[in-house]
Amino acid sequence: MDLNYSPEDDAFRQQVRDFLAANLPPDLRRKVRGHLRLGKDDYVRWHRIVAAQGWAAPGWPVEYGGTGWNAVQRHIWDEECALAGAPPILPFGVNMVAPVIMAFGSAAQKAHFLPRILHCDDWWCQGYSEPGAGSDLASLATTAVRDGGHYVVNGQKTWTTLAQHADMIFCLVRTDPAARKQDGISFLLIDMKSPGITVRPIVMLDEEHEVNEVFFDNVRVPVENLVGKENQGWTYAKFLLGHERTGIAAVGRSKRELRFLKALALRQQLGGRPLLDDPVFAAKIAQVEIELMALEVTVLRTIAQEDRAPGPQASLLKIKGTEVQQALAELMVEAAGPAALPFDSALLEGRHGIAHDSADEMQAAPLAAYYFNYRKTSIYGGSNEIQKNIIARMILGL
Amino acid sequence: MDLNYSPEDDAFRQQVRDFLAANLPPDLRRKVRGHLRLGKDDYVRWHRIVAAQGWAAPGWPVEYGGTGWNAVQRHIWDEECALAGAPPILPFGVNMVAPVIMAFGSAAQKAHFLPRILHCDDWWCQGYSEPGAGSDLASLATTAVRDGGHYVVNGQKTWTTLAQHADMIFCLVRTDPAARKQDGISFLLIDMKSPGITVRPIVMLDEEHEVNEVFFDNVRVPVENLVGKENQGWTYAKFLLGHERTGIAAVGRSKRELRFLKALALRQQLGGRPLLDDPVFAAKIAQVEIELMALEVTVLRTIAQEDRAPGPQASLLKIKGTEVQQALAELMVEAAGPAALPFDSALLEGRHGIAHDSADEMQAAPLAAYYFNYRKTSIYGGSNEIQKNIIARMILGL
Amino acid sequence: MDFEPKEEQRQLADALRRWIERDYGFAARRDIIHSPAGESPEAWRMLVELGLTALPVPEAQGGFGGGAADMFFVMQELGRGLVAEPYFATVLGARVLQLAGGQEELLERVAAGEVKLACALGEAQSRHDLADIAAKVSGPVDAAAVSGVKTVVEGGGQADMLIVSARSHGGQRDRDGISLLLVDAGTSGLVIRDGRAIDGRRCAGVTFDHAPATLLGDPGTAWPVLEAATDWGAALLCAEAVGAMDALFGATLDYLKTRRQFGVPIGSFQALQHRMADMFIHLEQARSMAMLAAAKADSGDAEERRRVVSAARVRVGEAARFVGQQAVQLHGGMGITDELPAAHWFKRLTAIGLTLGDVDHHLRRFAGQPGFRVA
Amino acid sequence: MDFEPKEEQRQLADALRRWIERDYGFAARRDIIHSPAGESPEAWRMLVELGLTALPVPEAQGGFGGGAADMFFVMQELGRGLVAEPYFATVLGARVLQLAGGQEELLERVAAGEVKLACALGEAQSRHDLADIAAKVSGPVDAAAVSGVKTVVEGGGQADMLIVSARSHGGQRDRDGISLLLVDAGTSGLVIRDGRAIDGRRCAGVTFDHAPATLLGDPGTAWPVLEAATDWGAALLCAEAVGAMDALFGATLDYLKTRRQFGVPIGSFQALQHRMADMFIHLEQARSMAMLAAAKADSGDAEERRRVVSAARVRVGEAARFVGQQAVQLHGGMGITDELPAAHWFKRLTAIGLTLGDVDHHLRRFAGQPGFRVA
Repeated sequence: MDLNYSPEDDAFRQQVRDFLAANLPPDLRRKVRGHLRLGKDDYVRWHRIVAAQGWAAPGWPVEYGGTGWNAVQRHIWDEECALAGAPPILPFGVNMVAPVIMAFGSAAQKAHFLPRILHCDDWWCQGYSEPGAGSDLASLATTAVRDGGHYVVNGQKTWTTLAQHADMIFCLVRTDPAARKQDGISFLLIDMKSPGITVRPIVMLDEEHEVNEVFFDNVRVPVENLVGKENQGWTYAKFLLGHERTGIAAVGRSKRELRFLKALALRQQLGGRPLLDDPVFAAKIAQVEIELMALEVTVLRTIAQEDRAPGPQASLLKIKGTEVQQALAELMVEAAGPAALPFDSALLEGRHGIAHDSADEMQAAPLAAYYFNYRKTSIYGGSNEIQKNIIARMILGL
Repeated sequence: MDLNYSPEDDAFRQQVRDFLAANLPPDLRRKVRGHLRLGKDDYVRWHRIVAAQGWAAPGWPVEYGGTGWNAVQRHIWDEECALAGAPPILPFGVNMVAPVIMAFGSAAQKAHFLPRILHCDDWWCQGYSEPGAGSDLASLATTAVRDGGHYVVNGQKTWTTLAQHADMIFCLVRTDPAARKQDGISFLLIDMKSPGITVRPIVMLDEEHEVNEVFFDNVRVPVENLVGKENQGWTYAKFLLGHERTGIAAVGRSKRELRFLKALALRQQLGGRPLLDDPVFAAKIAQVEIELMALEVTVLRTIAQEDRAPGPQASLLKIKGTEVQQALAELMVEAAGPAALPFDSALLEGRHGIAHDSADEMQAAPLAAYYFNYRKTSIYGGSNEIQKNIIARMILGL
Repeated sequence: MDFEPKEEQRQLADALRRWIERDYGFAARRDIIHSPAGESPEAWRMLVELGLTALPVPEAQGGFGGGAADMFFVMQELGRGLVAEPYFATVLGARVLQLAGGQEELLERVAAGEVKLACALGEAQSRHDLADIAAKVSGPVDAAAVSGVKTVVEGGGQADMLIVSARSHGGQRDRDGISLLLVDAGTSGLVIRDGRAIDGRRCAGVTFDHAPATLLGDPGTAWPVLEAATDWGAALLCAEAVGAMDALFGATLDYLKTRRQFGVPIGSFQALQHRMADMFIHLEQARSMAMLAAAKADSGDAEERRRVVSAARVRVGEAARFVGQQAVQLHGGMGITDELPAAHWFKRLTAIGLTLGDVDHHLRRFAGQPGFRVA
Repeated sequence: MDFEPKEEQRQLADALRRWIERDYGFAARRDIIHSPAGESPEAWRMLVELGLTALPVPEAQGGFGGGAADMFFVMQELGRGLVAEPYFATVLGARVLQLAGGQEELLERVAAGEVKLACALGEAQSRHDLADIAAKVSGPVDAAAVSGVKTVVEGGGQADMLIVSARSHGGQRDRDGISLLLVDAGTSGLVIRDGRAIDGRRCAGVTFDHAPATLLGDPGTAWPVLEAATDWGAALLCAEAVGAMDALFGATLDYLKTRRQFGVPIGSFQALQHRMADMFIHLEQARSMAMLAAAKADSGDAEERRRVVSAARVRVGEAARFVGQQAVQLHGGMGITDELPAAHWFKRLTAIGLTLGDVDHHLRRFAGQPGFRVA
């Protein structure tokens, strides 16, 4: 048992820090740290900076543009990016559709799509959920009917994150309505500019336009855009679910938010002393900090099984990771107190709407929206209830 | 909306207090308040004092020896007895078998058993649970086969509280093995001195002999001891479940324990000040106190529906009542700290085994056993999980 | 003992609910809270017509002299209906006026619905401690002026008159030295920055720069009035929260019965059933405490009032957090869209939890009462 | 980074587990803890034979020089097997001796299993604050004596030598002025009241009345040693708790798969499945922290050691409470009988939670480290 990073790991971490110090634009860092909203340009700009360094897809095999880092190095990279306040590299291209294309796609698909994903030439979104198929994903109803060299797609996807920016969508569609529900599903890549696609915004409780409904009305998709074999899509989707998921614990991001929370609680006062010195509030922060320490070790234990997929263990990381994130967001609102009440959407979008009286007010204004937004984390990506079902069945054998 | 007791209620409360001040023996009060164990004599002595006053069965109709009190008065009586540290009047006779006998029993049964219950001439115990029939009570397997003027009973009951003292047991037994499981059950009254009955102690985690297994080996029970009709026992058992259950919230007892906890936390020190002044510990006590305040109002709301049976609402009272009781017990152990570690069974039984250094040590010594013992409360009487099933089904319609 | 509404309480609540269902539905409310004004003159007129502005005002000033128990049933309906008009700000102000005395004419106009009030009590540094006041009173008693910055003033941009707390003397967190003053919203020396709050209501930052003001009571002695009035307001918020929770719980129960996954209603899953049972228990315990707070909020026994109101805020706040978060969770993705009322009840419950003291504030206050240490 | 035991760690743990399964099963243990002595000479002999008393002792004193990480795997097995012998008391004493220095010969005898130790640190008023010491040192440095009353001394009645904390100077809760002393259990001026503890182990009250004692280190300077040794002990208790939880969780899982009600295994009920998932998460998070504590418990960086050990005690303590209570609950009536091991793991976990600081104590200590306030 040895819980220390190696000297090589430490050196690597320093290299990452140097890169971030030199290359992360201060305006992006400020937005991320201040809980403001990122626009398409923000994501793309950062992705391309990282891609220019050759680090945009650390999890990929080297031949496709991966970095050759081991699991600990990938963890260090993720952690340092999050700590520095870098925007995330969105997962839909790099971590979701790319591994499926690599494993099951045609040579042409690999040659065309993978470099474009690596360099963020295409913005991808994920077409899985439907109004009637949420937790029960396999009951999806969007159909794709073969018509010569095309599939004709009809139906509706929902909760499609940032589809309003997307060039491409990867979809699970039903190609065999007669088969058992998991068996008739195919995996299609669809150009978002195709005629017949309509994107309708879903405004969320924080009034952000983050997700969408995507409607397909006789959308013609070339058969070349089928990944792998027809009716095998469920297998590919499940392959993806078992893939790299320690990142879901978001330890680095939560460490950054913990720092924000403590800084806030040092500025806020209770009885003339910093709120952080109040024994009751300090105990709450300490409890989350300790949970996060434990989670970090649990992540490292998972990683230490070097390159074995974490499998159902990922459910634990997802549950705890989201619980910690939600607890931090909630404590920020609590620390801000009434100052969290005003809702300033202009500020959230990076504009200056209302004249704020102080920097403190500006720091407090986004927090309630952030708290509301983060309620999604225990719902998306397989709700935490579904994750518990998975633990009970796959790990405990119940 | 008016949440105050009436002047009549207040006068009644004073009358009860006067009775308790004059009649509750100090040694019993000391045992109850100090979390020591009560023996058979303790229960019987107090029951007979109360019976002499005519108050042993406030819930009974006046013609059988009830008091004619309304629901609020019965609540005041229960609360004041608990606050004063009176031993409980055990429910098995007065509150469990008696109402069934009154509603469904023969004239002879009423004439014989009810006065004996009222005056504690018979000690009753309850023969419901079996090793294979806990939450799923209706799957019970103890059989009663008619043989002339007798039933011959074979099988086993378990978790039989204080059966070692019992003169009588009321049992659910299977009289028709062919019927649907709820339909073949009968309600029998059995003399514990009958040949063929063996009582085996089950020692609990606090090393108390509180419950038992009761074995029936060809026990002959006169048919006169069948209550109501053969194979209708399940109906009678359910009738009992719907009966008076606001007492299950144990508000009075928890108020007494809250006082004990505060007194303990005033004596215990943290950093040179009373533990009760520590903000973190004070917040925990305050939270339980507030939960108890809320529970008391919830009980009063239930009672205010004067003499309507609380029905599934009782499940809420059972869950919250036991949660509050368990939280108080746990906080006592926490307040006592290491002083709760020694286990002194002689002291618990009212003898003086080890020489204790101080009154504080003697107050702390029973607390861990009390905490362990009270884990039962969320298990017995229909586990809290079963109560939630009842709420979901009966109140919420899920 | 009686936990049911009296006949006139029931009638008023029913009338209010019918109006909300007819004219203040989800879509109508959405238009109002996204309008530039952020409030609806028609809705206000209706609240006045129903007698709601007159309800808590003494009969001598043309009101109905209703107590907190009467307000309980009104606030419950307003919470259920997510009514976003500046009603609470106005009646809280009326309560201050009544307790402080000497503004009978103004109270009459409030009762008649002619004047809206707002209470400018909090400051940037004060969080939940309303005695933490940096704003200052200057000038002679009969020509006072107020200077300072008040933050998060509910309805501050909609009010005709502001009630302001400011310091006549003493240190920044002293209870001695606090004054309450009345300031005309149209007066000089006043800058009001109106904005939306997270629950769709309006709140404002208000800067006072030697704004002419009328003292309510003797200078520096207002703490007991301020505390009693905000306790009364806190009890009303408990009632509103119970109404909101009740409606949110009902909507969630409906959702569980209709939403199907894996071929069955999701309400058939035991884990969700038990969650609903837990929410039900929270709701009933919160309802009990909100009733108790309503019964004691205008009590003359200040310690008993403080104890019960703070206990209710704690218990209702805990329930609001649990019921709110879990209702959203059980709604799945639908729970976190702006398109269903669920999220709006959740946001209102969150906002209530940040108004007039959070759970920790009231837990500390409860444990700080002298009676708490008596075993 | 490596979370697996080294080969020799694994071998020792395996040997220990095999012995427990063979000779220290549930029935055998029951006889031992209910025997008048409360311990088993045969069991002790076996622990010595396996090298457990030598494990934490430096090689120079005939030990194996094992660190907290080595002890982790041993303590985990002892927790799993509910071994009630006074082993922890002895190795905690050995850690004190090692850190204090100057008792090499005695350490050799401890390593050889010839001497059992106990640490008399707590007093009636001190609760979890081991600096709260009323016991006094008197006499010259080379002929010291101790007077005072120590409570809840684990293994105090079984030990050959007692290590006692007492005050040479300073106020009752000062960290300055604390001394550690060695007292022969057979010496004059000593009254030991041996009794059972709630987990079946032995603990004693010990009264010292001018008992002859040997100072460990300079008078009044022992706090750093006392704190470092008890942190090391606290890390060991985390490992033991994880072993106990692991076993209790496994037993509960088996019970859910075999116990049938309503015609199905009760493990098929989703509410119970989710409870088990929650327990699993607690267990894994606790295991992570126990490992981290083992890695840092003998660290030279005292603040890092304090921070990590207290964090581990908090997280393991919370897990122990949840897993313990829920395991008992899920066992139903069977969980609260003396007849199944479930209740015994629960009781041991409860006792661990009261030893060397409870969750709140360590939470306060964690938040009190200077680094906690650095954002």
